[in-house]
Amino acid sequence: MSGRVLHAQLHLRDRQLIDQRNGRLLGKVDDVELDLEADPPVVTALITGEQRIPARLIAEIDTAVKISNEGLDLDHWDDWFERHIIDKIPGAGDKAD
Amino acid sequence: MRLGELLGRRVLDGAGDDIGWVADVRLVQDGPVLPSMQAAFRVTGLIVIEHHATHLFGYERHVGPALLRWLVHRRLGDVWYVPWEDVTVTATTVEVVRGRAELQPLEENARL
Amino acid sequence: MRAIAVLACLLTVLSGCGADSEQKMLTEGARSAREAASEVNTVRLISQQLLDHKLWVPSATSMVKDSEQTLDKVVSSFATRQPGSDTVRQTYDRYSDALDAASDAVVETRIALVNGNLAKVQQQVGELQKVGEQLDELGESAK
Amino acid sequence: MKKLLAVTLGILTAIGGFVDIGDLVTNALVGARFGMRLGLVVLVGVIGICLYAEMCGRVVAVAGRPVFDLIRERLGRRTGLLTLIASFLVTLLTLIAEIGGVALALELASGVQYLLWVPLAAFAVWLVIWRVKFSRLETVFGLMGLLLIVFAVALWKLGPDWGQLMHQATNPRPIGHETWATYGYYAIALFGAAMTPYEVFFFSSGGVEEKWGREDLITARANVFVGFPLGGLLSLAIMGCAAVLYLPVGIQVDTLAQVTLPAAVALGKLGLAIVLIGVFAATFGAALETALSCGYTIGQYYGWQWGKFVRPRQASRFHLVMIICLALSILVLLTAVDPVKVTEYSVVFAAMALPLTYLPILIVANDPDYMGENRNGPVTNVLGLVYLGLLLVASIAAIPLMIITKGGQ
Repeated sequence: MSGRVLHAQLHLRDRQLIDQRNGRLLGKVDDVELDLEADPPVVTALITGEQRIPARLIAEIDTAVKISNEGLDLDHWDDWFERHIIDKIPGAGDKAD
Repeated sequence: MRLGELLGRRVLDGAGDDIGWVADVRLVQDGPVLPSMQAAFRVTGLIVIEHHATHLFGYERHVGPALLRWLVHRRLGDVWYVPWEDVTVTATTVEVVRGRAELQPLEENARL
Repeated sequence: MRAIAVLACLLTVLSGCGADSEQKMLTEGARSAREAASEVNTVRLISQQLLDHKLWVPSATSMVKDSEQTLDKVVSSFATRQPGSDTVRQTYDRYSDALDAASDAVVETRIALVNGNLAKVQQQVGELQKVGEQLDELGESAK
Repeated sequence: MKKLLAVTLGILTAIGGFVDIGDLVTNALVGARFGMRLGLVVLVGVIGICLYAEMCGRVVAVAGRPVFDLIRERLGRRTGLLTLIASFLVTLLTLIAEIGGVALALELASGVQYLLWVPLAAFAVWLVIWRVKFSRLETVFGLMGLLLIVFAVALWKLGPDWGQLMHQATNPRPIGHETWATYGYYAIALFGAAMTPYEVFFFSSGGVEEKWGREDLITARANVFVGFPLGGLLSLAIMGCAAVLYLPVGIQVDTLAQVTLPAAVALGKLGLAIVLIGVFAATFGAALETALSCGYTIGQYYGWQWGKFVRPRQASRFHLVMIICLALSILVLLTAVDPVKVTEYSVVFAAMALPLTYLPILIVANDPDYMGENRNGPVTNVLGLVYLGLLLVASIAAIPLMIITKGGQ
């Protein structure tokens, strides 16, 4: 048998999600979606909050889970508080980055 | 199905007798290749514990201070690894083909 | 359930609102005396440092005010006690008088400090010493 | 010089743990009531925090994960949330006390009532968090807090009978009107303060802020073994001053003024000035540490973007949490609650938080997936387990003892 051995609860659940591209922190893995009917049965997605991260976006599983943040809206609340509160305080940083 | 629904389910043997609870799902990264060119995580089996507990702290793999390991294992009772071929997931439980005596202790199978 | 309620009421009455026995008055008096002695000795120490030019007047004043506040709490909490009999009243008065003397000495020191009257502060150091010793003695008269 | 400055994270963390406003008063209070008879507890505490902070530093350097990440991961969402609530409340109560402490130090220096300083102190803390770089912040407040070494000088200048102090230290038991209950209560207070959870939150998050990698393992260790023993030393010096000056004359310590007075007695106005600056820096540093820890714990539990290594707008929820906590601190303090008393109530929450904070650290520091060859050795594990046992005992005994002794009376 080859391939890396992992445990869904131990290695995936409650781990930090990180944007593979820029290292931004994107939330925690709250649950794991399994397709047990498939042949073979596989992991189909990670769940964080209301968002579903398809398995194809998982880039690397280490002490954190790195994903490619494509077509996901994981920054929604951070952006909301940024626009409505933090940006209104002087010195919050440049809009550019 | 969500992992959360599977964890903590009752595990019954072929005769319908109680064995224990689902504690974790073992995955191997050798499934069908995804568009990202990575292999998918294939479900290979379940880790089943005798007594109900939500967390193993990773101690089913026998690492860490001996005393802590002993405490965790005392609480968990026996820990088994059940290959997926032997498992049937029903509406509310998990059934295992084999009887309790034929189960494989996890230690013998710690790092498959 | 009712028995527990009655018992609880009884305990409350005995411990709180009821009159103090001689022993209880002694214990509480001695404890208050020790706490008051602590503040009196602190104020004496502060005054002494001020006279030795080791403290600024505003710092000294603010420190003394802190002690005065704590002392006020000790004095007023002891004052709420109720002596049950004449013998207990004698004990009560003994402690009460000493606590009042402590309070007066500290207040006068604070006033002298605020007015910048160092001669008076010097005089108060002696007074505080005397009051402090008396309180120390009372404080050791019971556990 | 750069090497020297690299240990300021450990120093600042230790100052928060050993000589923040609650500890300043507790150390002096204990010295005045028990002499050095509780000194050993400080030593036990120093060894414990060194042990676990070293594990945290190692986990950060090797695996890059701060402590609350590990707590959520190993305890799961529900137990993790319980730990979050308990440790967040300890940290918030401590933050409230520290802001009060900064204001009290300003009152002692200026004679102006401390309540007037409260909003200003909270605003200043926020401004530093908002604008000042992490490395600058730890250097300035870590080094300024070291001015409290003046207590050690003061102790020496007071010319104590060292033999007697040693005798007290080696005879750990209550004296005079004290009981074993009050002795035990203060032992737990000192031990709990030495191992207060926000120290490891701040230290490990600070390691991430400093971008520690495998090559910084030595820096991490140096921080631990310089910072925390220094904190313990300051704590013992304050206790010693009170033991020499207050114990013989029966003075009980309950105000910050009484804590600073020995420096004036020994070294005059200059000594007092240095102590006041030191107290200001230590409480301000502890306020920064606790305010940041409030943000770190919540941010790390939910996996939000946190940290000062990104601009405030990129970690908006993290900064918002800290703004809310600081605003809450002002509101609570303006009710004229005694800031020193506030820390006493935090003992209750610390009791719950302590074992749950340190268990995941011990587990992960043993995990070969995380740590590879840098995982714990057998000696560290034995000591780690002994301390986990001590923490458990302390957490079980804390609340009953607090009730029996009515908060140490």
